[in-house]
Amino acid sequence: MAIVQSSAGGPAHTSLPSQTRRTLLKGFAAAGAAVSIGSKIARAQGEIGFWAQNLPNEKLIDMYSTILRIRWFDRTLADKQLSDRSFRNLIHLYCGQEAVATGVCAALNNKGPFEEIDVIFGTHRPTGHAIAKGVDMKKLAAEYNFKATGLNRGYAGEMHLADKSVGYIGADGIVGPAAVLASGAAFAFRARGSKQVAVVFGGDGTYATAAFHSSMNNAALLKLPFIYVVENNLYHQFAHYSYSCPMKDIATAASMYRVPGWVVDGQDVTQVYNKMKDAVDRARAGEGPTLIEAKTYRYYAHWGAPGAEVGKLGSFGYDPQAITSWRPERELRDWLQRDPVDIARNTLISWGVIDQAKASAIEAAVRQEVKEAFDWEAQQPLCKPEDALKNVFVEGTVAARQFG
Amino acid sequence: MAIVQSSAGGPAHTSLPSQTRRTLLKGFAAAGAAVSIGSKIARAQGEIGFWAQNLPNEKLIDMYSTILRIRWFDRTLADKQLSDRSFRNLIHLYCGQEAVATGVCAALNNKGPFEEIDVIFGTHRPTGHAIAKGVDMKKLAAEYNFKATGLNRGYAGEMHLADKSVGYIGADGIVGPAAVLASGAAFAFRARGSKQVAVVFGGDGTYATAAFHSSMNNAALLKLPFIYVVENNLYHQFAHYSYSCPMKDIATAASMYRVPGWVVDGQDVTQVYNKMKDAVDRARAGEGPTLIEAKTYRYYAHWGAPGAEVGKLGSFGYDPQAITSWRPERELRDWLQRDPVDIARNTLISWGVIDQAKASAIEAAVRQEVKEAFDWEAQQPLCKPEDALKNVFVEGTVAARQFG
Amino acid sequence: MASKSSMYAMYEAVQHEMRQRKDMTWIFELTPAVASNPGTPVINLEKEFGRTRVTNTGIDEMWMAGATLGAGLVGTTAVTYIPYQGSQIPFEIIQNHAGKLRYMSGGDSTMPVVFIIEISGQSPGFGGQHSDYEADSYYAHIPGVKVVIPSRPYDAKGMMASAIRDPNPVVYLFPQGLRQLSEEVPDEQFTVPLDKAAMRTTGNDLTIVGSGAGMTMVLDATDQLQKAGMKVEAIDLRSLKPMDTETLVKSVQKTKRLLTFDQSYYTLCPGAEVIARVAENVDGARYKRIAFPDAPPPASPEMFNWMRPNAGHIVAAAKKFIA
Amino acid sequence: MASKSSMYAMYEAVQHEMRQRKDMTWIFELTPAVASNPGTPVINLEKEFGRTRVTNTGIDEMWMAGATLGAGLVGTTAVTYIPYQGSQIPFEIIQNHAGKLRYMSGGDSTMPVVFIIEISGQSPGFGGQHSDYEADSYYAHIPGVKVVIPSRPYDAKGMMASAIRDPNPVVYLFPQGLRQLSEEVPDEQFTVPLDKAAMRTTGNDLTIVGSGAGMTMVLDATDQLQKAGMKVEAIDLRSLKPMDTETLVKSVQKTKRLLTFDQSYYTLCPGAEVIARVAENVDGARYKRIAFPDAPPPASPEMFNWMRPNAGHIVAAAKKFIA
Ligand SMILES: Cc1ncc(C[n+]2csc(CCOP(=O)(O)OP(=O)(O)O)c2C)c(N)n1
Ligand SMILES: Cc1ncc(C[n+]2csc(CCOP(=O)(O)OP(=O)(O)O)c2C)c(N)n1
Ligand SMILES: [Mg+2]
Ligand SMILES: [Mg+2]
Repeated sequence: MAIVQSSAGGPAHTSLPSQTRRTLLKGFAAAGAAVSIGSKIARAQGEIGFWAQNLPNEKLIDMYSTILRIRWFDRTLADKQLSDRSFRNLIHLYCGQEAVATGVCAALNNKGPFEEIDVIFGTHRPTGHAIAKGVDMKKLAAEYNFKATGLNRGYAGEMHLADKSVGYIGADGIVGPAAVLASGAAFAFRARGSKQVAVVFGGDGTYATAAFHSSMNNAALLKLPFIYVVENNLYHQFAHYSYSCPMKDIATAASMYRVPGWVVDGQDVTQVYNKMKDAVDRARAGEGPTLIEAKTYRYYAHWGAPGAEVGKLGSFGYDPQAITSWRPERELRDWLQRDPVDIARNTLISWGVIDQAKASAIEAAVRQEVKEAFDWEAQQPLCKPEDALKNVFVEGTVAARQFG
Repeated sequence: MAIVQSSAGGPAHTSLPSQTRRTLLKGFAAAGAAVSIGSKIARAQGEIGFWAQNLPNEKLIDMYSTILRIRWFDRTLADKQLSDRSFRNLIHLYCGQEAVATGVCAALNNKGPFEEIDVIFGTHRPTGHAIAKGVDMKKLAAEYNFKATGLNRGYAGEMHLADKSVGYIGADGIVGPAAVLASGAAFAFRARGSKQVAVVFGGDGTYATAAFHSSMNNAALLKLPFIYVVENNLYHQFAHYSYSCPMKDIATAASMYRVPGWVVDGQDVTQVYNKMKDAVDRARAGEGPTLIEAKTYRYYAHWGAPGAEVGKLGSFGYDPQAITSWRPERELRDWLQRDPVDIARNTLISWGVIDQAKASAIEAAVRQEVKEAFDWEAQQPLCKPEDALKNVFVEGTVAARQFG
Repeated sequence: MASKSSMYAMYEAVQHEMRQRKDMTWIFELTPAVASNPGTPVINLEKEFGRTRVTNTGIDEMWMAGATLGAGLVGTTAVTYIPYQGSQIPFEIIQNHAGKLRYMSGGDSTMPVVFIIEISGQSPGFGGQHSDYEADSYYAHIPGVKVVIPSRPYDAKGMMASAIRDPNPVVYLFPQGLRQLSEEVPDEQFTVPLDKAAMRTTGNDLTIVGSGAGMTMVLDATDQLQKAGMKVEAIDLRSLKPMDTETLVKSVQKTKRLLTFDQSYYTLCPGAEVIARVAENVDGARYKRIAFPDAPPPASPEMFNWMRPNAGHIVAAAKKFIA
Repeated sequence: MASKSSMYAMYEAVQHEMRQRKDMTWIFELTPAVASNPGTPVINLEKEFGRTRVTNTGIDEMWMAGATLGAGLVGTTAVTYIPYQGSQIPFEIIQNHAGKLRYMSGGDSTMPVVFIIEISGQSPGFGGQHSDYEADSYYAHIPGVKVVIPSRPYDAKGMMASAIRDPNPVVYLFPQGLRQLSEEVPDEQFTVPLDKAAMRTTGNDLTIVGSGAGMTMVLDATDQLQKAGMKVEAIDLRSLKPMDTETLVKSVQKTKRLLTFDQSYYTLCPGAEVIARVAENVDGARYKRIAFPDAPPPASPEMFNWMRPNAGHIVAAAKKFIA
């Protein structure tokens, strides 16, 4: 548990509503303890930026709304999986990690021609990455239920989402390779002299894969505009990350490649944004790659919502898949004390960006937006079977072979 | 060329014959500068062992003879490639690196039942590894010329040698994977509670492969009796290792895995032995893996003897393959100043183990031994074509399919 | 004797051999080294044999296969269970090392190892990388490894026992479609040969050849066809390499009609090899192939279920064939 | 117009396309980005286009292929040259990502990339891992990638031009046996289709089908057989996926005799797919396969040269066939 305490060491009271800027700053300090190594490396490079404090109110409100969209979208998925057989989603829920995707994408260009926007490569746990990058929730809901009008016309389902129009190159169901692909995108950006940045989200599980060494080493050698965001939620499937990685902070691995490796409190969107902005600035300035390890946690099981209850956040119950699960219930309860939604809301309130009433109004609007997305999805048509022979290649269709 | 100077920084006079123990120790000190990081890590662990000084004379003489066997065996191969079409060897020459294989294997158990001896996994540059581990030179010469009585019956040629009887699990023509296999051997040793140690030799080129991360990470996680010997001869094929690796000393990569990484002067057999003995002791004591980076150099081209002359050591001339070669002639001349044969001979003489006359007698005997190996080889029969269908599986033969 | 799932039956074979061989190892990843089955004792390899013999580390299938091979090279019988998501990641280790080291060393190296390579269950909804059934052909083209694929719990146990005892590297393909199957399987250890196809039914009208998870559909269709009065010879390949040519040729010499069924992609599916071997040896026979189209599996159940070969496809094709 | 080696002809196509596309990239490893040929200007991609577009790093073929794919995904035309020693290391990247990302994204992703996968020259002396000819079947079973293999300098250039312009990922198999071949190749850019087999000779007695480096032996044997009065239809597959079934079927409908020739291992060699496709569509034809046995290549020249399929084997088999 040492890892958990030190990475989520922020005091529980940071999530109390009646919080003032002063106590919040204490909160940062405490969380700071968690990110010691990361921020030491950062300071050594003179990076003391606390950029979030200078963001315009709309942007801060937008970040808060994004966190809420991800939260309510996935809570809806969880509830539907438990209660609504008409919705056929097979899903790895992102709840608990919202501040990571939101803080990361808030520091990127997400609008504009494909030749100019920044790109992200995601994982099998895609809702947060997709929504934070700007994917339309209606199409997302439809894709999760395999509809012909879904984001990817029903071909993708959950694990293979992609939306070029917002620079979401996509989810990938295989753990690891996306990092190599992302470093290749960065290679292309450098070759064409563009200022674009390529980001890969990878779980703590990706550290052990060949792709980790390959992408970090080559991005370092070629000084590529590449950012590796490790979402360390402590588990790969049912195994604690200490089974996969010999050190406490995966970020320290970056130093081997002479690349900055920063640990950040993944539950606090402003801290994630601060570090990400430094990394993006480095990349655009041609200073090469950065690795950011966000300490975070998933509230549900590795896959789906076993052990969860409709209307309640998180899986506390038994997960039939987790025969060798090492996830103690109290670990989850600890993390719930530092919920990314609460932290973001309290930050904005304490900064005087919004008040409690406005916060509630925003949340109500987001929940309505999510509801409309799923209502829309419910009206959408199923896929035409024969379409399965399309999209193998850009042109034409392949032959049916199942009939002999 | 900073890398070269700092890694081969030993003064040229260490290779002068009239050398005394005192000036030799200066030599160590100077070479010490080259291995700063490695030895700092070592000292931090209280490993100040200068074990070679305590070895019995026979052992020291045996190490010197082994270096000479490798040297003259490969010089013979080089000369034959240039002059004797009846000898059909296709070879990556080891000359210049003799002290690495010799010092490493001198610290291992090379005799005894297969369940007890230490094992090594080698590379496509195998002569040194094979001879140092104890492979018979006659069978080796016959294998290199594809004879039915060769070490591997003519199936292996150069790049796939193996000799279980001495724990030489074998050469492998693919750069990288052998490290993973070796860590698996170490895993088996731990599982069966044996004190055996598994060693992999890997060139500087192996650092960039997936196998490097995979073998180091898993050996560290499971504390395996595994030793990764990086023979950094500065080049992978025609590219300097700085194209492949972002740091000066590959050994520093070990720290990422919380594994000791030591740099050693690969031209000095006693220094290689010292570090290797520390690593072997760690492994047998259950303290886990070690990475040793030996700074060394190959005197010939990457492959074969282009640009060499019969009777002369090293390739100074044009290598038709090396369209983008970065190997300057003066770099080679520098390294020849710190020749592993000279250094070993001078050490033994200055230690009073042998005198100049004895040294010459040993060398003459080795050259005779090598000559006899090749004379024997010349008498050996060629392979029977149909035998090509054997040894695919332990039992039986596979069907011929080339006749239709 | 009790009804056992394929998974449980396979683990029974492994448990038995690990009890015989004190140094035998098992490397797993996300598939716990545990199998349970109604009415039989839980098998927990990790608990019974300890973490030094039964281990999981990170997500690194290349290491799982390479370490298993390395263990075999130093005399340890070793098995690894590669999940389908990583089923092609150790490909080069098996193709260039497991398949070649014995031959290249002129017989010096021995590798008593088993690579259990999962093949996905082809379930609708998971999409391209998690519903694919394709590893069979990739691995069967490799020389120097035996490539087998059980189709039922009995063979899952018997072939695993044989694979572990075989001194050669064995790729044991384990299709997740089998997970649902249960049948009576003896408690004591027994072996099933690694080089013999199994004749599941005999008949003179038509030969149908399949393997692995596809056999369920083949047998279901055969049943329907027999009921319709057609005499079908249903053959389960069981071993893709070596392939039991004799059994195939004998059957088609009799029936003169060969229909192959694969869940693998059409181009270079196992059925292509079956047809080629028979066509080289039998004159005047006729041939048909049913396979998954040359496309990745789509996520949408509507598209996937239409595309995936099934028993109905076999019945229809067989009737056309005979007519 | 001048006589050019396959390597040079291929580099000519690359150079031309890189001049058109200012962002196109080339990742190499140990094969310098340089081609020279008597009487024609040296092509040095690295010098002409600079290190940010033409680059080499360490020994990491997975990165070479994965980075090339990633570049394609963000709109850059990208090519990588994978040496034969690493030809299976990027397998999973091509199988699970290049082949599936467009389909899985419902058409959202486009990958205008070319993976040049070298196949060894099958030279005696190098042994199991450096004389093998096997990648053709592994890659041809993958859906979603086009898999082509030239057999002569003219096609090496024309098919590379087509591959670079094709918006789909293309696996361009490049057998080192071709390095020795030279022929007249136009200086200006031209294309050769990626989905059509080439009829090298026509005749009614026998159809011989080969591909890649094997075509040299096929044409040599065809020559001898024609001289002996046998009318041979020699077909060069050129594209393994998609495979030009129509050309194959038409030919065997006429000749009723099909002999396939592969340097790849017998089991699941391209010839197996050729025979299966024809056998499904032609009745009463006869079939024979010549291929490398299911064994790694031995180092010994005596063993290797006996084992490796050659023109003599074709001539002998053809005569038995007709007799
Ligand atoms: C190469 C590979 N091996 C195994 C799997 C099966 N798998 C899916 S998710 C997962 C765990 C991933 O853990 P992590 O990277 O930490 O991401 P998280 O699930 O925690 O978000 C595994 C092992 C896979 N998808 N790919
Ligand atoms: C995976 C792989 N890629 C490429 C090659 C071709 N190759 C053979 S040796 C070599 C260079 C190896 O360099 P290094 O590891 O430093 O060993 P050295 O030759 O210097 O002894 C290369 C690239 C190979 N054998 N394997
Ligand atoms: Mg995780
Ligand atoms: Mg080297």
